[in-house]
Amino acid sequence: MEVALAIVIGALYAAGLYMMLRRSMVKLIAGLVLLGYASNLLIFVVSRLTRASPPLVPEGAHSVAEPFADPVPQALILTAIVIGFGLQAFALVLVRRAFQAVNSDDLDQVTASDRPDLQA
Amino acid sequence: MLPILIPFLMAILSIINWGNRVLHRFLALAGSVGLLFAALALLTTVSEQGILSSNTGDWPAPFGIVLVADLPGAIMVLMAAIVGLAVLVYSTASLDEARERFGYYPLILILLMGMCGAFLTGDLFNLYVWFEIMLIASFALLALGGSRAQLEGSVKYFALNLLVSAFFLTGIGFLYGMTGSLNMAALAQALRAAGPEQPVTTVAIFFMIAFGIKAAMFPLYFWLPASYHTPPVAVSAIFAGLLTKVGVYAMIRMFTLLFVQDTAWTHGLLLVGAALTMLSGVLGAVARREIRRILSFNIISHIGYIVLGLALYRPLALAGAWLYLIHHVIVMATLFLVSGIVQRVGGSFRLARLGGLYQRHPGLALLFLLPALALSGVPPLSGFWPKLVLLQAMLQDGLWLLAAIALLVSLLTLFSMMRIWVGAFWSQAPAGVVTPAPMASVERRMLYGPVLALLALTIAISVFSGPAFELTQRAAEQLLNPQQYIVAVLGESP
Amino acid sequence: MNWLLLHVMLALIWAALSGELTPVNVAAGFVVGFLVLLLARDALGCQRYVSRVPRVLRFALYFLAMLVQANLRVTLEVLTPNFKARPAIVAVPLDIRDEVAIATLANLITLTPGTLSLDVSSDRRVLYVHAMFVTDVEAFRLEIKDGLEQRVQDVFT
Amino acid sequence: MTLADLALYLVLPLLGIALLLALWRVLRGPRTPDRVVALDLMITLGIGVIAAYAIATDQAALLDVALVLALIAFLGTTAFAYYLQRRPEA
Amino acid sequence: MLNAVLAGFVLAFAAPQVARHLPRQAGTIAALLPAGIFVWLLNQAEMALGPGVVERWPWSPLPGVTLSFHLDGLSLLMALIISGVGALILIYAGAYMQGQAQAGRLYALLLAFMASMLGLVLADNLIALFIFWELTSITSFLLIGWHYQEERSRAAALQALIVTGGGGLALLAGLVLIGLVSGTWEIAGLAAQAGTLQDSGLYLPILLLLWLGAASKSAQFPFHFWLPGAMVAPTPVSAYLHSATMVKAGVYLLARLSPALGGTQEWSLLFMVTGLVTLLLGGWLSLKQDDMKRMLAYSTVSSLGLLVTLLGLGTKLAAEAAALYLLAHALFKGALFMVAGAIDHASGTRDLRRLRGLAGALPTGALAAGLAGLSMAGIPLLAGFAAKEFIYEAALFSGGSVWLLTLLLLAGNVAFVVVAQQMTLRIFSGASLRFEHFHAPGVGLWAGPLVLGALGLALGLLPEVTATLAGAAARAIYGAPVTIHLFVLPDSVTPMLLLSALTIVAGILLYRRRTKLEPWLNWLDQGARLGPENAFRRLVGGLPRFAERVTDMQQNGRLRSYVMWVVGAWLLLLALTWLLRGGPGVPSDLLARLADLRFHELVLVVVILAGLASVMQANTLLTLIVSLGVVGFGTAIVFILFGAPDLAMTQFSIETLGVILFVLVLYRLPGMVRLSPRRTVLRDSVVTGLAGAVVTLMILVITDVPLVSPLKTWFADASEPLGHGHNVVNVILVDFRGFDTMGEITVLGIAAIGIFALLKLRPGRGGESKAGDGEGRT
Amino acid sequence: MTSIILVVATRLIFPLMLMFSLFLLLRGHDAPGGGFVGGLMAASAFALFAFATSVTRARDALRRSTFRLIGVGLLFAFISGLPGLFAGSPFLTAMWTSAEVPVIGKLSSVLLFDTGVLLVVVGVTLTIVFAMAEADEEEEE
Amino acid sequence: MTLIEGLTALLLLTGAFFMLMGAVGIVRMPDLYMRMSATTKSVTLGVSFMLLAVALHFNDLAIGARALATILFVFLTAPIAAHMIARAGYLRGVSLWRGTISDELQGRYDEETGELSSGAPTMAPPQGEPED
Ligand code: NA
Ligand code: NA
Repeated sequence: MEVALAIVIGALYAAGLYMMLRRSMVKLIAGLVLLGYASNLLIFVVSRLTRASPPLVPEGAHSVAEPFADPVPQALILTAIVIGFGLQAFALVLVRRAFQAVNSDDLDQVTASDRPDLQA
Repeated sequence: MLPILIPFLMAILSIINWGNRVLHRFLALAGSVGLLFAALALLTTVSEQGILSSNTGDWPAPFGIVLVADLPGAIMVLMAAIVGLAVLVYSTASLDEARERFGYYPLILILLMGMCGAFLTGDLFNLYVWFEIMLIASFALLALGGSRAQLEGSVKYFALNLLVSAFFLTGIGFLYGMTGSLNMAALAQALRAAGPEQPVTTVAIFFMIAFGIKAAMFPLYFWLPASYHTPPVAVSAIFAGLLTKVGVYAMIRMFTLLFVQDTAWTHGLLLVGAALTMLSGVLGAVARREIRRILSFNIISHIGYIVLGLALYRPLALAGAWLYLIHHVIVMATLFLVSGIVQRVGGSFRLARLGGLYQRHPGLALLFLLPALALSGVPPLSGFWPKLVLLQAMLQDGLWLLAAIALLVSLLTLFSMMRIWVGAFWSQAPAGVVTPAPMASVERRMLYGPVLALLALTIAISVFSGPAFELTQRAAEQLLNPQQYIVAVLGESP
Repeated sequence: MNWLLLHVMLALIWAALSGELTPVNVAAGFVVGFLVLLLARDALGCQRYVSRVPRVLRFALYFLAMLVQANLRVTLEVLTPNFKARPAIVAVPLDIRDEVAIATLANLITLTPGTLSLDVSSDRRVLYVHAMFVTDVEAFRLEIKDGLEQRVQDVFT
Repeated sequence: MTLADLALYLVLPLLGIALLLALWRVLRGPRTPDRVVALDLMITLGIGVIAAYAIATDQAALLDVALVLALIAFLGTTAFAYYLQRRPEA
Repeated sequence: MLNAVLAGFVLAFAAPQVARHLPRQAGTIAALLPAGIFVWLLNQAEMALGPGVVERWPWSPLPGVTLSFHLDGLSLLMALIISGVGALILIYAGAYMQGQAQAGRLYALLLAFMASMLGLVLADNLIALFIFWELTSITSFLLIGWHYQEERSRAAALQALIVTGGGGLALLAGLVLIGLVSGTWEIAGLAAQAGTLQDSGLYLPILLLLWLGAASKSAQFPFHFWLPGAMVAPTPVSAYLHSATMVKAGVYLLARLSPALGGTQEWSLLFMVTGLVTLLLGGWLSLKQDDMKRMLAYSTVSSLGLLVTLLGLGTKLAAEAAALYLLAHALFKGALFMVAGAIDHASGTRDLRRLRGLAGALPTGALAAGLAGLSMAGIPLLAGFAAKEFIYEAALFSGGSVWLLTLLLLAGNVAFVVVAQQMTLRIFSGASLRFEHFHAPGVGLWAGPLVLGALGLALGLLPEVTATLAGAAARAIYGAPVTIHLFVLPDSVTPMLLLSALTIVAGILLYRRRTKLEPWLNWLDQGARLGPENAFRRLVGGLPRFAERVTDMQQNGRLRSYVMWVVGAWLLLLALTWLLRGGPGVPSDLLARLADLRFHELVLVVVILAGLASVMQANTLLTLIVSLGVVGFGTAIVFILFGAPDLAMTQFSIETLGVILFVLVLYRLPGMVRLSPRRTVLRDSVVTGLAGAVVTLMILVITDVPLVSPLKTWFADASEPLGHGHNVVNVILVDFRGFDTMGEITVLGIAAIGIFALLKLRPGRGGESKAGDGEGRT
Repeated sequence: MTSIILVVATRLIFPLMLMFSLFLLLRGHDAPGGGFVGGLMAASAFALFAFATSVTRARDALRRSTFRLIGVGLLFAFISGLPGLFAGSPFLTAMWTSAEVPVIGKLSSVLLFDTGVLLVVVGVTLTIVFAMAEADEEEEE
Repeated sequence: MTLIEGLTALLLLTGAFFMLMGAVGIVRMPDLYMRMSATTKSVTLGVSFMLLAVALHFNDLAIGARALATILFVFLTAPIAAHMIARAGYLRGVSLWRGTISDELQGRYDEETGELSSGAPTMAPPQGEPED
């Protein structure tokens, strides 16, 4: 499964970046979301996969019996997911406000802050 | 610990008492004063006792999250505290009521907390968390107010900075997948022991890109000039002074502690990057005709200088880089704050619409001129010393072209800054520009006070460049002797 | 509802007495508990509860049967190559007035043979239902009214 | 054949095929409500997958996920519906 | 000496206050400081002429930096000029600026400049010297831009700053190289390292860098143009900075370093050629100027060229000549500038064509100008005469192409004679003109030129004093003991005397026929002056345009182009690394590793990939959201299958919440733009496909070897006994790595604040704009 | 445009979700769950309530300002780190009481921390959802 | 194989079968409403069977309770979700299959207020619209 997931992750990266290269603000966010999935899955896979053995200490035991899934990447991904959620939520609202300001979803219209001299 | 907790607590209290402007102001000022004292105490302790490390939750390293205060970190915490305080005082006079009501102060506090966390953490993933804290706080500060320019700038800022997050996380994943560690000291050990089958250098490239974007290196800096000139000046100031430095700081950490397997290659790449960054940044500064945009591009070119110090990878250069870092934090913050006053008294940031300030506000002229010259590296001001040190380092290594570029950049910086001087202070204001109402004395005090304080600090660094250099030299030694760091974190016998 | 609580307690006690809190034991506990309540209904004054339990159970069984039947029919429809379906949207006038009852009815309709509650009119007098197998609209209306609506009304009174 | 094998080699593939069918509808549409329904179906199928997988691997802890999934999926579908009916016709 | 320098800076800050309270006397009061320094210097003269006075201040541990001063013959001569002329200039400025509001600022800047210049000549440390060097550039910049309301002034100031500042940076590099090569940063110790320096492979670069610094500062060809331009400054400034002192800094530097670096062929060639070209160019261009100040400025350029030639020559005689000329020139040129200023002040014009017969109206001026002019022309009895004698002597005994050199020097000196006549005969003689608003200048404006002119005479009459002073300087330049023998009047006819006479005669003839030279001079002007200046103008003017083009090309406002830069840079770096440093390796047994894939897992992979394809194809918002949902759902199922129920839960919940937000926020947006042409799509696909492949490869390589994670086992063992929890992930989250979680919820909290503010705080709803609130663009 | 069917169902689902949220919080230390998912569950409950009725009513049902929830949640997390600090250990050192409370289990600073997480998540999610829904309504006018 | 195990297997298989049928339904049915009719039921039933199987398999109160709770939730939410989507679809004008024999909802919605009347139709039927 590692191989298959490696391909999936590569595809996620590719698709995420591809979406970021589009002109639409909404697609931009979609791209960021995909990159989020990609990096989370990557951490998960790179830390090696273990089928179906969550890192739970059985009742009465003091430790988890091998084999079990590495809990560390899980904790990291959890944090990353949540943080990513906060950022994405903000980004969404930002895009909508930007849309209202520019009156377009086209990122190529969002140029005023770089090219001052065009406006002066 | 305290540098993180003090602003955090004040921010929490502010959020609980949402909407109470006066209380927010008070909490923010109290928090930043507290932060300043804590930072001073930390620096003193670290300077006297060496590297400190504290295990959060009392879990032993490398299992729990470790906070490590070495000299480089402690110095940066102090910088954050200083600029934070100055900006907050300035904000009390410069900020509109609406922004104050909508959480400006807690956001700044959290930003400061995030920086201190990033400077102090000894855990790679925790560093990511601090980065995100800073990122979200800076998003919010950047967009707070919601003018079109702000929103447009924010879109680019967030898009490219989220790209950083992806790269950073990917890099962390790779490192964990190779070593099973997150603790930076443990990672350093593991990577030193890593066999040739481990693609360490490739992973280093991921981090180089991630922090290259953060630090605003060529060709990854585009978000910066697109956004830094859009928010209120106080926000610009703290961004300009501190935020990009966190990226540089992280870059230096990574490439002194973790990725030193193939310095000839990685640091060579950084060297090229630094040179291109300097050049393209300063060209941008020359191209623009709006004060904050010029300053923004100058941030980039000078980031190049700092990275250069890292890329040369020797004690002298790193000491110079760190001195440059200190100088640049303060001077950039000063210049942005001054640009705010210029806008306040002149009515604009655009050179074409400014003029005559030399005559009407000679004091302000001096307040601009000194940091501007310092930024350009005019001796004996603060920017000169690190430039001198770096120049020596470059010439010692026989990097003629690089030295030439560095000097050219220095000249062009001067040129760009003097264009501001000529355009805003010397030239006549165009007809039809309405002069804004004069300032009340409280406003004046709150605006000029922080600028004067920062300027005094600039001059202090200029005059006492010696002690400052000694300090950064020690900091550089710590950076180049990771063993110290590793022992401080993991104990004598890891 | 106090009686339900008592019933649950009885079931749990039974399960505990049997030594292990397993679903099977709890289920047995419920049966036993019902018997106890049935026997003691005059003493306790829980006649209404006791009489309602079978009605609810009966309803549940009826419903389950319909559900299975519906599924089989849909399965058949899904698997056969050409559609025999005659779909329609039918307005079913409502007699029940209680909000909860209406909602329950609507949901049950959705869950049963080829039907789907679309909406309730703003004055809550008509339920609009989409159905897959309608030969006669009026017959369908009656089927709903006499079947499900009636039973729901029983349970809710 | 043990129960676990049954779940793993018969039930899960069945559900997998079901998932693919639902996916086809998600991709095919034609209208947004169709996609939403199909996505909702996929989530419910997910609950089934969890149940089967819990039996196959003897991991009861997975059931909590199923519960969360059931509750949360409903909210998502509601939100979609909320949107679908609010958006002006055009 | 530190005190003297510091006093200058401190007083500079006080000057505006003084000027506010005592507007009339401020200039004179300010002059007290240089006067005091002058007296102190005279006091120290004996020591300075002997062993020299050294002062060392421990200042900085920065490599190479000490604050050390050294007063020897050369620095004494310069310091005396600086403080002496400085005192006179301040008095002059007091009169010149009478009644002007900003006079205080001028005094301040002049004092600051004086202090910088003093520091420059007294410094004994290479870096310290450079610091003062740059300070003179900055003060000069501010002084040239004095009439900042005028575009001309601003441009001239910027021009001077860029030229001298750029040169300064080259100098810095040169100085650092000197320090690195020689191992010493103290100038006094450099001479001992002359061998090391001159044998070093870096000698030539050092020389060239030095040349850049000195030539730009001392207005040598091709950097000479900034100096005439600088004449837009008030006359006191021109007289002080741009004739007597600052422009000598480059010359001083060469003089100072010639013991260590001079004496080689490269040195001579470089500086003699530069000096001679400048001498002739400046001298002959001065002939066609109608503006008094510009004429003097060109003449100054020429004089500086002369000095550089002498230093390039590097003989003992040349050193003597240079020292003498340095002194004489400071006196007569300073005086002439001040005369020009006084005339301008009185008549309102500096145009030579409009000035005639002023002797009657300005007798004192005529006297001062006469004295200075005679010295300049090299008439016996005056300081300039002796200097010219030595110059010719140095040329005649130079040992190289004697006649060529002599001829060229003669040609240059002739021009000085012409200028001297212009400043005396042409203005003061003849029938007097009438001026509308003529007011005779007071004593303050005449004191300076008169004193300087008289000093020129005095030094001519007191040859011992002159010889001692110049001799000590020459010693420092030559690097070996030097004794100068001077006479009041020549006692025999020497070749030098004949050449002097020839110079004067030729000068007089040329003055009479100067109009005939006009076309020829115009050609010279076009080629030599406007050439470099135009090049500079084009450079400085074109630079912003070029910068703008480059910047706009990169900073084009299109986010996708920025993203492309990032991805491109990343791939490029990886490609380079893999090509030049070896790739990440090749994963082994891919097929074997792929074989354990189960059917439901394959289904999952298909689901995710199909979702992805749908995301990329989506052209409506909702399709996009639903497709994203599919991908997220698939990810969550992966978490379930591989033992991460907590992750799956969180992923599902976040996913759903994300959908809700997406829908709530975006549903008002119209359909998405789909504008990319096929080529862009293709390019993007290739690039991003490569990026994805890189990631895939990295994962495969890294997972190829087993991972031994100390963390994994430690957490699994510690969770229950130490963390009191059975769910290891949760224990990590809230306890082992609770700090992360604290950060995580902080992020969430801040996101909420940000979103709230974004939605509720709109422009126009907030308060009014305050400082730095952004330009009111909406 | 609300549906009576949804409104009625919400009355039942809302408390169930809240209950399940607490369940996830308390059991999180031993089984999948925890403050974060618990918080999301609680927030979902209120969000559902808002969809079924209105934001105003949902706000009323919450009875606290969302910012206060965030602040208090963060404060909980902060305070949970203090006991260790006062006891001379580093920040966030876990403190467990020996008292076993029924249902909840052992009281600890860790539970306080997780509760803080829950409150923050609820506050944040609802701040966002409410603000968006309100902005939406505003724009509709 | 014990009785319990056999029952579990049966439930599991039946459940999976019904779920598959639901998926087939959503692919095969010609319009939105019929798709929903086909899937909501079978999937609800299928998932319930599977959860029952889980409860039986583990035979643990806590697990069983959670399985039952999940079933309860599914039963509670599935029809509501279906109703919400179907209604939204109708409001957006998702057209009915051409074989539909009658539409008594036609024209009952007030476009202005969104009120749904119980009386006679007053307005034109909603038209199918192109892909949204
Ligand atoms: Na800009
Ligand atoms: Na201007």
